[in-house]
Amino acid sequence: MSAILPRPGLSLLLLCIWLLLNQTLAPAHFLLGGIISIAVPLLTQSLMPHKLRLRNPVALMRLLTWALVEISRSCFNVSMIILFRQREKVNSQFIYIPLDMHDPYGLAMLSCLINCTPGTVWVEVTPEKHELYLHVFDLHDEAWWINTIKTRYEKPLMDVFEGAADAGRT
Amino acid sequence: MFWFDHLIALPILLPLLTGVLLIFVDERRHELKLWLNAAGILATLLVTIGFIRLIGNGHFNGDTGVYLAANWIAPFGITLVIDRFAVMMLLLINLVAGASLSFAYTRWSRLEVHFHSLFQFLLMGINGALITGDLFNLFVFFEVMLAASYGLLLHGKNKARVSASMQYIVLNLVASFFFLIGIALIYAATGTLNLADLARSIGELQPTQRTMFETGAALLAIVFLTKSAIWPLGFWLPVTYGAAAPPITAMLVLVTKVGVYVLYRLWMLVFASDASSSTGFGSQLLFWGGMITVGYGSLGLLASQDVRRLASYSAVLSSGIMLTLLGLNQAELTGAAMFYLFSSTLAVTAFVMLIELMERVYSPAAQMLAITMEAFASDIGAKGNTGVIIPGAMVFLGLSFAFCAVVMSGMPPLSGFIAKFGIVATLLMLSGDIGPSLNDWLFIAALFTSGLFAIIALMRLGVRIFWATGHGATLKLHLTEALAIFSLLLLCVMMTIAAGPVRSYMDRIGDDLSSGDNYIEQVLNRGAVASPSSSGGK
Amino acid sequence: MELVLAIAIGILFAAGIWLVLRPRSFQVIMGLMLMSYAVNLFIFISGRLWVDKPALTIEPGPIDPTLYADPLPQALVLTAIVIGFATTALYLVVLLASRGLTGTDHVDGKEREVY
Amino acid sequence: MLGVLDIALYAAKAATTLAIVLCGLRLMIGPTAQDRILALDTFWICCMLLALLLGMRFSSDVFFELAMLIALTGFVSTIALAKFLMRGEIIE
Amino acid sequence: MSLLLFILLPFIGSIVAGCMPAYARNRESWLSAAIALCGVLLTLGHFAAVSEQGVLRYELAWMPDYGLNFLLRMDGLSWLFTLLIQVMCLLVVLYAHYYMSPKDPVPRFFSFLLAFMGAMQGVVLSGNLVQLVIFWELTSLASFLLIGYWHHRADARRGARMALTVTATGGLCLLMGVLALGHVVGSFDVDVVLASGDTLREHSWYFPVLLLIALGALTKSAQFPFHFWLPHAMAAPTPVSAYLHSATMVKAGVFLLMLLWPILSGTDEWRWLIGSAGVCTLLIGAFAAIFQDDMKGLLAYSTISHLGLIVLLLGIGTPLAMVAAIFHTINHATFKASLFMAVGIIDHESGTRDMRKLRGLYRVMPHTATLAIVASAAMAGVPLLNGFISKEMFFAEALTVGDSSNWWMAAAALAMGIFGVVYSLRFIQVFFGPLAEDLPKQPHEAPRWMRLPVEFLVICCLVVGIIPAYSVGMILDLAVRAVLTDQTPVYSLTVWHGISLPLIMSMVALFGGILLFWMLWRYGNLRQVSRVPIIHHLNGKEMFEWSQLRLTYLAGRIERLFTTRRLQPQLFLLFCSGLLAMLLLWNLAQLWPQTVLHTTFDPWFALIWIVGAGSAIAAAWMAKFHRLAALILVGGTGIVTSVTFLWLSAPDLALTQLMVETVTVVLLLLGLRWLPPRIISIQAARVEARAARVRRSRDFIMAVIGGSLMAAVSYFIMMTPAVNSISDFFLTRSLSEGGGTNVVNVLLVDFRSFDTMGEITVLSIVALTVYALLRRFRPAAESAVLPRQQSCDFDPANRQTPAEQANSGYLLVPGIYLRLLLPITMVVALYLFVRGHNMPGGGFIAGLVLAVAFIVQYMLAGTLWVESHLRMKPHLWIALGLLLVVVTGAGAWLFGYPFLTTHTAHMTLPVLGEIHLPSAFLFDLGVMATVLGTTMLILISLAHQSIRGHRYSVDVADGYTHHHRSDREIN
Amino acid sequence: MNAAADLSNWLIVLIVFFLLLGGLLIVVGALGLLRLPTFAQRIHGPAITVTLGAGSILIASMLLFSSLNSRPVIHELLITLFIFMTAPVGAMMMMRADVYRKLREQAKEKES
Repeated sequence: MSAILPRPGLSLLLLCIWLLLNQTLAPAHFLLGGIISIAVPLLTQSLMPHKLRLRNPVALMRLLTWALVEISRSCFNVSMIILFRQREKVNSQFIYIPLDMHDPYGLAMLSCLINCTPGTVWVEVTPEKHELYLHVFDLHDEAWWINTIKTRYEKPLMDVFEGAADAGRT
Repeated sequence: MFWFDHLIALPILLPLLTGVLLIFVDERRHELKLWLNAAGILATLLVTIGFIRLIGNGHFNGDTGVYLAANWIAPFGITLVIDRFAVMMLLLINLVAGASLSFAYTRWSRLEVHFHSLFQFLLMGINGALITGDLFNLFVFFEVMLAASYGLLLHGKNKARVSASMQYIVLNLVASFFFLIGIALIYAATGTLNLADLARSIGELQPTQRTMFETGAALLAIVFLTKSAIWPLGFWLPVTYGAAAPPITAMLVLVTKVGVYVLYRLWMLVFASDASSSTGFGSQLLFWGGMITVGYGSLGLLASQDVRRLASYSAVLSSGIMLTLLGLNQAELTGAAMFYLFSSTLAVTAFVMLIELMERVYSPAAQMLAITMEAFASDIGAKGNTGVIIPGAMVFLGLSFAFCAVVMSGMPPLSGFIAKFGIVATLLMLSGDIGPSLNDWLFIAALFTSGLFAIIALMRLGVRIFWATGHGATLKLHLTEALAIFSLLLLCVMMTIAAGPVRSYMDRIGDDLSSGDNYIEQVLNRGAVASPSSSGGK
Repeated sequence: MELVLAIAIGILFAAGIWLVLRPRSFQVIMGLMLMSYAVNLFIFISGRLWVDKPALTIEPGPIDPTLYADPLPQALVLTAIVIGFATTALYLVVLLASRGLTGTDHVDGKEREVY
Repeated sequence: MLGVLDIALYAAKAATTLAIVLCGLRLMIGPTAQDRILALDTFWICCMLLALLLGMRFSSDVFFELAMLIALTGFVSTIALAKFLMRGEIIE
Repeated sequence: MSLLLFILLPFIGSIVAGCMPAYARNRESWLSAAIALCGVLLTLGHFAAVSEQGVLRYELAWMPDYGLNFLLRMDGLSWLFTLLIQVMCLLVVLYAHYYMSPKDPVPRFFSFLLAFMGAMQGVVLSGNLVQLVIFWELTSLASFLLIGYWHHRADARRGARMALTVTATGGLCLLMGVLALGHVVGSFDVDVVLASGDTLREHSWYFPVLLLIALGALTKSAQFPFHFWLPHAMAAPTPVSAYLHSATMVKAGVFLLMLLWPILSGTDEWRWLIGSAGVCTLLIGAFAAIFQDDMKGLLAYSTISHLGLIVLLLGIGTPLAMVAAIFHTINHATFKASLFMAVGIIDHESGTRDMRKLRGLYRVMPHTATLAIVASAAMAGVPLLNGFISKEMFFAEALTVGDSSNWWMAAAALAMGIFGVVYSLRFIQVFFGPLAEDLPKQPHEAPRWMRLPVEFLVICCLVVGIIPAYSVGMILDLAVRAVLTDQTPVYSLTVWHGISLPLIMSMVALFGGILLFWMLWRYGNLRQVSRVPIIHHLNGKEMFEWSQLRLTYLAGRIERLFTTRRLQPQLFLLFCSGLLAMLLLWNLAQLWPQTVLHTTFDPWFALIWIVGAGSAIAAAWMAKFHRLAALILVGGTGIVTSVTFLWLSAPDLALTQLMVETVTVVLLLLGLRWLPPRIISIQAARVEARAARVRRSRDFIMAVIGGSLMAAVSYFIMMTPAVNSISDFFLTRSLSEGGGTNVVNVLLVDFRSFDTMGEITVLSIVALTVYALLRRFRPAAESAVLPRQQSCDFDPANRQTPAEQANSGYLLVPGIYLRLLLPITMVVALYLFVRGHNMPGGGFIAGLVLAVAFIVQYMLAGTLWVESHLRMKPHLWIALGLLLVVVTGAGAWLFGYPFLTTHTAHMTLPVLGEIHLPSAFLFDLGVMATVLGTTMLILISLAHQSIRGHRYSVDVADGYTHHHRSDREIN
Repeated sequence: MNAAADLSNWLIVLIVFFLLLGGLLIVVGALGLLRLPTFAQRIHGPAITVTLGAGSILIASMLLFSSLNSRPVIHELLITLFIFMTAPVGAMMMMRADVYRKLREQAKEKES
């Protein structure tokens, strides 16, 4: 199984992409897409050291929907600031947020959410203390941010990627 | 569509295929690479000879073989055209290529990887530029040729070569931009890219379009003149030739000649037919540019202290003479010009290869001796009345040098003399009773003066190299190198002996070029192979 | 519209010329890139200028050529772009080699003696 | 009613163009390299959106591939430049 | 046919001789002697035929269209010269056999000698003027080689160069003259030419022709002012001097004048040109001869003066003068050759030719002395010797010039006679007096056979001098009749004509000469004087060398003035010429009104281009000191360009432009790392300012002009109405016959697939070149140091390898995405490739996208990690791609179609439905593979540099403090 | 806009709304890029453009094409996916480059 399909999820994703690209469900394309989505991972897996384990897709959905709302909200805020507030009133800060999550995919997801949310930009995860180094566009309450990130984002992500077992220790 | 029509594509495909196969061959298997390469050249040569036969036997109607690549009729598809002119050049190119390959065998081809592939690709580019009948395709093949020549120029990289190729590359890139602009202008004016179609449509152009067309043509002319090293645009030539490895320099000489060829082709095809003021203007410009180049080249010859510069200036000189002949704008001269082109190219390439042997014997530093040493040398040195015994390889070297010198300076009896005689005789013949015009006289004078300068320079050099510093010098000469030079010189001798037939064949070229209508007709009326599935264009 | 494009081409070309005439090889390569943009646009407009025409993908059935832009220059531009890319790459590498061998990035391989 | 759509499309196109111009200004004035890189990145995005809008304008999928490709590879030059800035060379 | 032998034998002999080993002296000389002997016999054999038929001809077709055939022709004159050549050759060979030292490489000598003989034969025998010129130049070459035979001696080299330069120049003039002559009379055939003397003399070209031919002849036979090369040619071995420079080669010019005498002579131009040259030469030569100290030098000058005599006779132009000329030619050959040989013997035996040293040789070599004395008596014109008769004829002719009113010719003749006697005496005085002690060698008599040739010649002198009519009468007559056919005069070859003015003159000359010699000897200290009194400072040699040097230096200066080895001026010139070409468009301006507007102004488009142009200008501004910024700005311009393509509904172009843009940026960044830092040093800037300001402003003007011209041109193009182009064809046929809806792509892979083939070949060539160039390339030492960014300690990444950075370091999080993007990008690339034929895309784009996907991996994890996990073989990709393209194209041949003809295979499968597989698809696949391979190869070769750099920096970096790239410079 | 006669008005209204919204957001993002004082702040501007601006345009396009082809046209989702995968990477890299460059400059000032 794993010899042919080392990454089933990836293969599925590729198949979907193929069909989306061709905008068809014709059997010929299923065949072609199938071949491709099996062949490509075989070719590329040697370059992908980290393996993805999805524990809890439902939580992911929930997270995403929440994130969407959050994004639009902060988008509105930032736009307001850009448009109407004079620049020296803006209080931009770098903040450190200690992280417990170690799964690279989890971190990646987190970074995506954070960066896609206007107003926050991910700098890096410090290697020594494993803290998230973050830049906030308009900071009023640092504690609030840390709290939000850890509860709203990190915990669900740990559920999703590292499983509930070790998600408990926060 | 007969079987032999398919041959027309081969001068391009054979080198390409050979080059590709050569990529597969591992670098360590040098012999195999060499043989593959040689086989490719040999095959091309055979095809060329086949063309000569086919044209001679009138297999191509109108003596012009037309090939519709991808089976699209002209002017829509890309056509390849074979006529005597192209065949002659193909012959020359591949002969010289063979020689320079055999010369490069012992040393240069082992220096770096992919020498052989680049060599074949260069041939592909040159052959393509010779036989294509489409303006933009010409550009593409020029780029193939140039890219390969960059690669070969950089071959065996050292300081001089790299900085020389910087110059060469930048100049050629800018020239290529001009090329593209020119093509765009011509397309904007005429709405076609096919040479024959251009020649046909030039008659019925509106004034606006005509102006645009002429501008484009002028830009193209600049490009080709740069390639053929006309005076203010040809300074790259001595630098480049001075730096490149000798067999590569031989190939670069060919590249220069391709520029001349294309000029002749386009000029004779498109402009010779139409008699507008701009044509006259252009030919005047060409003539004077050529004259200046001749002067520049001969002065350079006289002034040059080392062998390489001498070789490059003689190349400049020969293309200057070709350009002037074109500028005289008489199609009957083409035969003489072709003969001259042949013999001078052979001689210069052979000379270029000799350079390395000379440098092998005498350090270049020794060549940089001031000429005063020869001029006012008091009778120092050994005085005894016994000569120095010259080793055999040196005899070969000296003799080939003498041959080259004789051909390059147009001294009797070798082909150089025949060529110059042919030019002057034709000029006088054409002038009839009224006698040649002032321009003709000027050109003749330039021809003779340049010959004299060449004699002086070459003699000085030969005396200095072979007589003044030749004490017990020994030369390691490999058979292949000797073979290369020998064959080239042999060709010169054969051209001398068979001067009559060769010259008359060249004159046929002149006739072909002067009757452009035949070319146009053959290309445009060529029908495609009808296919069962589709009709019309296919 | 024509005027805008013409001026644009002119400016690109001017910048290109200026840079190509500079002594530093990096400037030259920048100039070459700019010039190639200009030249590509120039080829493109040699089929005249058409806006609000559909792109050159045709539906089956009879075609009215007047509805479409001129495809040939586009093909030429594509080829030109590729060749330009290739030569730029080559020039860049030669530039590096020359810088490595001669120790300077002057186009002549040696600094111009100041007098 | 369709006229409204046309107007809206034109407005969107205008807006995108305006955005492009703003990015261009930032691109030119800099002042630091990372500003320019950021401007370039945004530039790419705007191009993609422009492609989408044109696709809607001509109601043809032709422009879709373009937009998708920009979305997929537009960031490459960004990260290359950023890494050069960060590490001094992009392939170590 | 037999005439051919005269030419072939020597040349064959020369080749054979050249191939012989160096020690084979006997074989050599026997061979040469045999050949010469055959020649002599052949010549004698032809006597009858020539005397009967007058002219023998032999013709071979060579270049008939140009009236240039290989034509041999023998009449009396050429027979005479043939005889001269052959006999002399025989004697000289015999002589040389003893003369040349055993250590000499004689093969070279003899082969050159025989070659010369062949060439000389060619000159006298050719019945075609162009052919004559050919052989003429060959004699010059041969003499060059023979003079330079002892090329380790500087004087030999110089003499050879001088001789060749002068004679070859003359040869060129001769050629031109001959061509002009041929044009006038319509043929190069000597007989035709000789027949049409009047047409020539009437023709307006007469004088130029005469001048050019005369230049040829005079240079060859060393006439004033070209005489200076002959004395220097004496550096040759004595046999050569005897053969070439007294008997034969120098006579070639005379021969030519004799040959063309019938058509050229008889005009005032002829008389003045030839006559005056003769007189000057005669006097100068004779006068200079007196004051030589080298015996050969003396003989050389006397040769000059005797040649002058002959030329003068020809110039006088009366038939009798012609007779005298021919007769004297024979006589001079005989006595001068014998004298040379005698000198050779003396030189050979006593080791010197210096007349200041030599004395009293009679005691040790009586035979040689006697011979030499007799021969020089003949030279002096003593009665009962052949010189006397011809000289008397000369006096007679000199008297007839004009009438008594101008006596100067006679005076000149008399002076020449007197001088002749003087230098003859000077010559023979070496034999008298006590024997000199301080000679290099102890002189003794020469071997028997070495003297034989001399003896033979001297006997000839005597015989001819005593019984001229019976000895040379017939030969002379033959030659004379050949030249002046019907106007042959009556002349008597007798010693005694009774007391006549010529006789008195020669007596006066004889005794006056003796007197003058005695006076010079006694008071003039002739013995020690070593330079010619009055005329020493018109020294031909000095002038020659001086002019050569001047010429060279002048040429050098001009060449340096009009050339450049630097790039920028060349580019400037190139642009100038381009702009000039564009100025041709000026008259488009009149056609302004009839232009049409296709489009309406669009402010947004203008806005975009404000950005594009602005960033272009900014890039131009910053490219020197802020490379990165310039790069980014150029990227911005590129994007604007592709937006333009997009705007003008050319998505393919936009796509390609963007992808190429991306790859180029990566490429340049890879290169940027190795460029040297550029930090403005105020001082340098100030110093440069003066020179640079001019340059900058110049370039700026050029840029502005060029840009505006380009703008104008493109505006005009867009304004002029579109012509009906070939593009409609493509639109209509694209789907129906090209089988694709995307016209541009169909153009690329079908209509103009040949272009595409060439294009990917260019790519492959470049990639291979880059690989070959960078394969063993070491980056420059100072640039190999780590970038500043990697040498600061607070960046954790600097403590990690690239792989660690990617797998656990700061690149971990981005890496997730980048690695996930690889397969996705591959799928997209495949999609683009498949759809390319109908939608924008195609093989090229797909290849680029793939390449970008891989490059991203390299950027992420570094070269080493990627290549340890995935081996890609770019060479293979390139080769396979090209191969696929070629094979696909050639596949059309199987169906009898031309190369690259596309063919679409339609098949219907049960489940999958109908499937179209055009062969263009395979072609496109090849394109994709090639593009992928090339891009990867280029980028990877560049990337490997930095590995090498790192490895290298370890060795060099320590202690190497070098601010790599200051940050001020980046932004 | 051809062959689009059968678009229902509420759909058009929807599309128009998203188009205008998108355009507005795009401009705002670019404006932020232009007028914010420091890089660290400027980088927040484009985030708007990238996320919601692009998003709404994509939605508009999806709606439009779906209604034109009278079948769900959802391949704009791909673009969304790609954007969400690539935008963060770019942002992270740029931000980190900025941060460390600032650090280097401070270090340099300390030296001198």
